[in-house]
Amino acid sequence: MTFDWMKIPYALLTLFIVFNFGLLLTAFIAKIGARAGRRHGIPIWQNYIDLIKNYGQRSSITHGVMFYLGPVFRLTGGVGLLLFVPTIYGSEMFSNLSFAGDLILALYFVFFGTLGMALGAGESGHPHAAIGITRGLAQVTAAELPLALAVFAVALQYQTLSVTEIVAAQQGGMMNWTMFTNPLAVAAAMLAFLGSMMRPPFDVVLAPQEIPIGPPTEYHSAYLALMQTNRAIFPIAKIVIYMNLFFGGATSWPEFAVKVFLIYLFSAFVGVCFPRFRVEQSIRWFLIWAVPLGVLSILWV
Amino acid sequence: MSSLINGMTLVLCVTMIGAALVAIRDKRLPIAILASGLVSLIASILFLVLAAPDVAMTEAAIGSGLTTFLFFFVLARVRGGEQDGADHD
Amino acid sequence: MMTSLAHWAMAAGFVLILIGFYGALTNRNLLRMIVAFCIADTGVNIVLVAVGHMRGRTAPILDSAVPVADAVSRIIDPVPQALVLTAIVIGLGVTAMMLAYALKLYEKKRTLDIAKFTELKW
Amino acid sequence: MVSPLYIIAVALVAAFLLGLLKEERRGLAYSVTLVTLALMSWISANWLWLFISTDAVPVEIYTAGTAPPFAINLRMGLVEAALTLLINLTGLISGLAMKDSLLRQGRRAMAVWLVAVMALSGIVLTRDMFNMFVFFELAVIATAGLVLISEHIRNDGLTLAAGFKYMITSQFISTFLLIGIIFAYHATGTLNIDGMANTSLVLLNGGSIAFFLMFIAIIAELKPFPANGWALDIYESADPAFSALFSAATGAAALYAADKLLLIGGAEWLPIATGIGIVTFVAANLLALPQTHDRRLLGYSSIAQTGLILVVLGQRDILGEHTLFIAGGLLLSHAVAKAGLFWLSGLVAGRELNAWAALRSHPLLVFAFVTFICMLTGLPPFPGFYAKWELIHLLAGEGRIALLGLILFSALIEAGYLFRWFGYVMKRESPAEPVDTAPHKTAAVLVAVIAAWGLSFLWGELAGALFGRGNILLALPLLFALSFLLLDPLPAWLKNTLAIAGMVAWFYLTYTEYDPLRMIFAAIFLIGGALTLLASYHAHGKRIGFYPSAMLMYAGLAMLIRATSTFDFFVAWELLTVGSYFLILRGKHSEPHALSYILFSLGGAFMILAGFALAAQGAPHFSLASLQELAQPLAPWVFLLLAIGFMTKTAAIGLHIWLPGAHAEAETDVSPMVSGILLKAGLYGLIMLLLTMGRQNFYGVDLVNAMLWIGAITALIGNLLAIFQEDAKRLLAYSSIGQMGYAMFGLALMNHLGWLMALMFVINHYVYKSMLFLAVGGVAKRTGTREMYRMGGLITLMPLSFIATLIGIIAVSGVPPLSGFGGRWIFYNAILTSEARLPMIILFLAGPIAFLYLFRLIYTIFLGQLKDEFRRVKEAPFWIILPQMIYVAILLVVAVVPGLVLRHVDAYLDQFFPNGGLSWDGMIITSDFGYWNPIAIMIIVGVIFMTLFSWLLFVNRRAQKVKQFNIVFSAERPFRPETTHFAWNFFAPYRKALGFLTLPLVTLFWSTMTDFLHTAGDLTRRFYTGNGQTYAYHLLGFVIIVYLFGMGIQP
Repeated sequence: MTFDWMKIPYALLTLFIVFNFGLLLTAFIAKIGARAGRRHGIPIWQNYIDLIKNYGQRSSITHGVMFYLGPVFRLTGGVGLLLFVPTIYGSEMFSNLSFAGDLILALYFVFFGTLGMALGAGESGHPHAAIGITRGLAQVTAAELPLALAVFAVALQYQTLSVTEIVAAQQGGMMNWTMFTNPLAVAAAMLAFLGSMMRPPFDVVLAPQEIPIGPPTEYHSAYLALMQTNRAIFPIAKIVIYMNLFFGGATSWPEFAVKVFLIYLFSAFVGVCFPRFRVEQSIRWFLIWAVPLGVLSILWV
Repeated sequence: MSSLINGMTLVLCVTMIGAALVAIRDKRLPIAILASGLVSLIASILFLVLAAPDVAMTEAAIGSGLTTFLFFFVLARVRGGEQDGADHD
Repeated sequence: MMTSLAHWAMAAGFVLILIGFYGALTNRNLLRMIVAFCIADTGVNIVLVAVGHMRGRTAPILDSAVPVADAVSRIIDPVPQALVLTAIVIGLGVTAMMLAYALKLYEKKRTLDIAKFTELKW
Repeated sequence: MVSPLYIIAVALVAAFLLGLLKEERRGLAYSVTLVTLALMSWISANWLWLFISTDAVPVEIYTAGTAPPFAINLRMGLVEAALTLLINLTGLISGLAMKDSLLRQGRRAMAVWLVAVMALSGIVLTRDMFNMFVFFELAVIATAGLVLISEHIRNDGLTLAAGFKYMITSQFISTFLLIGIIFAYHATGTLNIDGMANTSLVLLNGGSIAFFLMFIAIIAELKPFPANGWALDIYESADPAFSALFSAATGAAALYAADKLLLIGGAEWLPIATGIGIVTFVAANLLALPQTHDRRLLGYSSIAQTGLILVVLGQRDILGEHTLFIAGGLLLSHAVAKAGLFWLSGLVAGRELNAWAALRSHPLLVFAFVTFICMLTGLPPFPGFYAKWELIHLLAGEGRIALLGLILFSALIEAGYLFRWFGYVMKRESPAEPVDTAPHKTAAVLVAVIAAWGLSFLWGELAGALFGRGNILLALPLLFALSFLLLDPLPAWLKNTLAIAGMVAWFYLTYTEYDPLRMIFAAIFLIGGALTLLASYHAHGKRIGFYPSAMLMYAGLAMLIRATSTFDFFVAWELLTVGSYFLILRGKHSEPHALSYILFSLGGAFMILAGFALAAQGAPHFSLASLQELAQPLAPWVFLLLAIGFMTKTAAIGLHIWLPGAHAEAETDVSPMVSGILLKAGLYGLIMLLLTMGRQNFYGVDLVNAMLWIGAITALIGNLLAIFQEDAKRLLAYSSIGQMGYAMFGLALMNHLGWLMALMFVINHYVYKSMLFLAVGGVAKRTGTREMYRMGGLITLMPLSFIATLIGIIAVSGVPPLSGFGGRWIFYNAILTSEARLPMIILFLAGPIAFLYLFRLIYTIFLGQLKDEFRRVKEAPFWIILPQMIYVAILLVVAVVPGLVLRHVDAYLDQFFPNGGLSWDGMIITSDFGYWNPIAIMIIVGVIFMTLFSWLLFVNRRAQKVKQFNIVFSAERPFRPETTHFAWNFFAPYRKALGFLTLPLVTLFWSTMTDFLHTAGDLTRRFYTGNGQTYAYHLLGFVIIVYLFGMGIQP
């Protein structure tokens, strides 16, 4: 096998597009959320300002090696996830580095950043960080389950684990989308999606409030900037997977933008409507509402 | 002759059983021991009737004689213990 | 074929055995138990002899009255009687041993009640 | 040849001569006694040699010069020679052991001793019923006399009371016997045993009652349950050397007498003997459970063993010509071990089982103790093992399953109290009184040890001659392991080197024999084992007992993969079980856990034994490969038994409760051995089973499907329990349970990729679990605790341990790019073709839970706040770190080129599952559904990571390390790490949500079971009131019950 070196600049291009799209999209969504709460909200370019500020901050300390590496792990996880999945269907240019592995790789690579982040936050020695991690990990075990079930149902349905092939199978009209061919799986996955977006009612992990708690408690300056970068890329990467699996993928960037926005909006919509769950509540919620859907979807295939 | 012997045997047997009952039921230990000796003695007569003279001799000497002697020998050394276990307390 | 004589003796022997057993099981006094066993022993001996007894034969002693040649058919089977002799001697040994035990046990605990010697159990 | 009559004559003459000696010449009298006993033994030995070396026929000795029925005759044959030798030797050695006591009691006691031994020999030799009665009475009188004479030594009256109870019972017995004899004589006209047998006594008028009376009298001498209270009191109170004779010799003689009686009784009485035997075996073992008095416990065990041998005698209709081999093996095992234990009890001052902890300071005596209990339990290579194997096989062949089950159940209880006792010896506080190491007493014990091993060899040879089995003691790995017993005085590092060299050499010698599947296991067992042993270099001193145990386990493992017949397989299985038990027991607080380990393991082993026996259907030789030829209705049962047996070892849910304690409490370098390596033996067994038997349908249940469910639930519960552990090693142990569940699930998928996944788990689990156990063990060694919340912040102090743990948890969790991901990827591909979707869902739930405990492991130990008391902690010792670093290297290599190993296995699996394999196209691994390129993943992740890392280094170039408390917490700088380290009850919300799944139902079930057995034993034993009269009632009750049963089955 010979490696096509052109894949690298193409991948970087994808990364660049998604990064900017992510920055704008998250700000936009935040603004929608604020408006729903009758507040003015942040300007659309706020994320850029934050990033530049943080990258430029001078006070930089470290609590140790893992603390230092935590954000690197985190961002590697985000970037890797994005690049292991083809972004635009049918485009050689934006199929990224998906030759390295299939759907399973993407699903498991999600944890790469989570784990690294958890380790880094752990070394900061701040109990709030540790508490945030236990909450996050505890919640993710339940939240990932319906997704895993849904993914598996889809894989069974299309008899493949290759993302490209799954998207290919959904071409030719909306009615071919998994959303319509396997609605149960999609429903389960979308509930799981809520859990993974760190938005209400499942945002107890970060628990945004006056005193910051959660894994990033001790992070600041460039560390925080790295994590903010990830916050722009990672959700988009995840949504790309959803889009590819359930919503027919995207054949062009505009289609991509619309679909990603709508999927994102779904979590924002739920977020502004519901209050926050405690961890054990959210675990029960996933097990009671989302998991049965996933189970049904698998049995139904 | 045969009926006489039979009758005598019967009497012997009945007496022997009676003695045996006395031996296990009588409250007084010396009486019990003596009764037991009597059982042996009658048994030895029975042996004679049953044409076993040598057994009869041995039984008379050992069963009723020596054993009874041994009992009294021991009895003399356990004064105070004769009535132990008599009442079901 | 046994005589009725032997039958009675045997019956009496079994009754003695039962009386002996009964006595041994109901009397808690060691000496009384030993007495009871003696009676049972006697009963066993009587049964033994009675079983060996056969009608119309003489004692198993070879003398002028019983020529050696006829011995097998004329005398009573000597084997049971030999057994009884052995049994009587063994019985004496056992009785003596039990009496010795009773004596020692009495010296040790000043009682002859079997129910008092239950330190070893379970 | 010296006439066997001299055995009796010599004893009588000597006893008479002793009476003539002056009371003061005790030394001389003692010498005369010993010489006489030696002479008696020599005569027996001579005869034994004659019968072994030539095909001589048994010799009849006519006492009065005429043949029976006119005179008494004795017989000397192989059995008689062996038994009289056993009796006389026991007499001799017991005489030696009770030297002090005999010298103090004087010549009378010695004379009585001689008479007792003589009488027992007489019981064995005589062929005359009345003569047997006389010998029995002699034995009774001699026994009672000995007790009476020895009274002044103990002077507590207990022995006396026991002796009197014995006399009461024997009065009843002798009455029955005499009446029985006279009527039998009346019916047959002979007193000769063979004569009675020839005239078919039981068929004559009144003959069956006569026989019954004789039979019940002899049986009563065997101390059957429940008519045995008197015997227990004797065992408890008598001099141990006497008890040795009472147990070994009296038991042997009475058993042989029963055997002769059964000759007369014919086939109708065999079931009665069996019934009495099995009831006694089960009840005595049950009653032994609550015992705390050592000698009484041994008494119960003696009674139980006698019951078992009676079962064998009662089963002679199906055992046929093998009865001798089986009964002999059991009897000799029992006699030697029990005599040895009684002699050993003479060395120990206290009478509580705990007091035996005093033995611990004498390795030789501990070895003796181990030898005896293993011999009693019937473990290889002892004769009882061969006997048990044949017995169970023949029973299964004839379909006597209930009996088989009862025997195994009771044997398990017996193993339970014996190994519990061994645990006391090794772990309980040593009492103040030291062990009495008088040479003559120790010598007695050592003679028994030598006899034990000698008999083992002999029985191995016999098994070879009779059944064509190999002599276990000649197996090279076992010999190698046993040789470490002799090497034990050497320093540990030298033994370690030898052990490693031996294992590698064995691998080198045998590696050509393994197919790729076995090669994986061979590599893990041998090379992996050697690698783990590197960690053992850290130990100083001699480490007595470690190497024999460890090498025994490895020997078992090495033999397991080479086994082709069920016999070899089972031998290896038992060896590795016992070896690992000793290893586990070495841990500081591992006593209860080691016990539950050995009990579950032996229970599982018995299942396997029963399965093999059922499968063989009486065939003397059964190869593992023949399992696939089994058909309904047998096959599912065999499958079920074997599967449960193997799942015990892999700690499947329900059978898992032994694992956490056993693995957690083991020593630092033992945990990886028993977790990383030993667990694979169970998987190997399952693989062997599934390869040969495949799917089995059991009353409509697909057993493989059931296994799938069990695997999934095991994975879930194992993982779930792991997250709530505070103890790091327990956490890892529960994680192992979960991992084994995954592997089982993979196997039960019964497709190509499922198996590949299972094998990948086999390899991976070995590597990362060994590594993690070593890392955690090293930390625990330095910090002195395994409680994770006490640690924290150790990353800077123990960086290498941290790296190993980090790599380990990434690998376990299956996060790319490390090798765990390969397992997950294969897993997903495997289940795509499977129909079993529901258990799969459980497995999905189990997957992410692993993150919880893994993060907890690394965070609470290495991250967070460093505690004051650990500020000076150093990195773990070099030898513990070294293997970890090797494992890290292995993990990285396997991550990049998994094909190195998997390719061969994948190709190999094609012959079993031709479809659905992987294709290995250059760097890319492709399945029917997806693809995976490990090298590309590694490079991509590496490049992204390094780029971002450089970027951060660039922007944060002035970052400086701050002090530990440079954080703001509740508007304060914290100053106490204890309150700041968030670690205890780490996943409290999770417990709130899913804690109900972790209710210890299984533990509750098993503890209720054991409590029930204990309580049953405890309540039952209350009816041994200690009252001699009550015992007499028991006897009569027993007689009546047996009579009713006996007459009930007569035609």
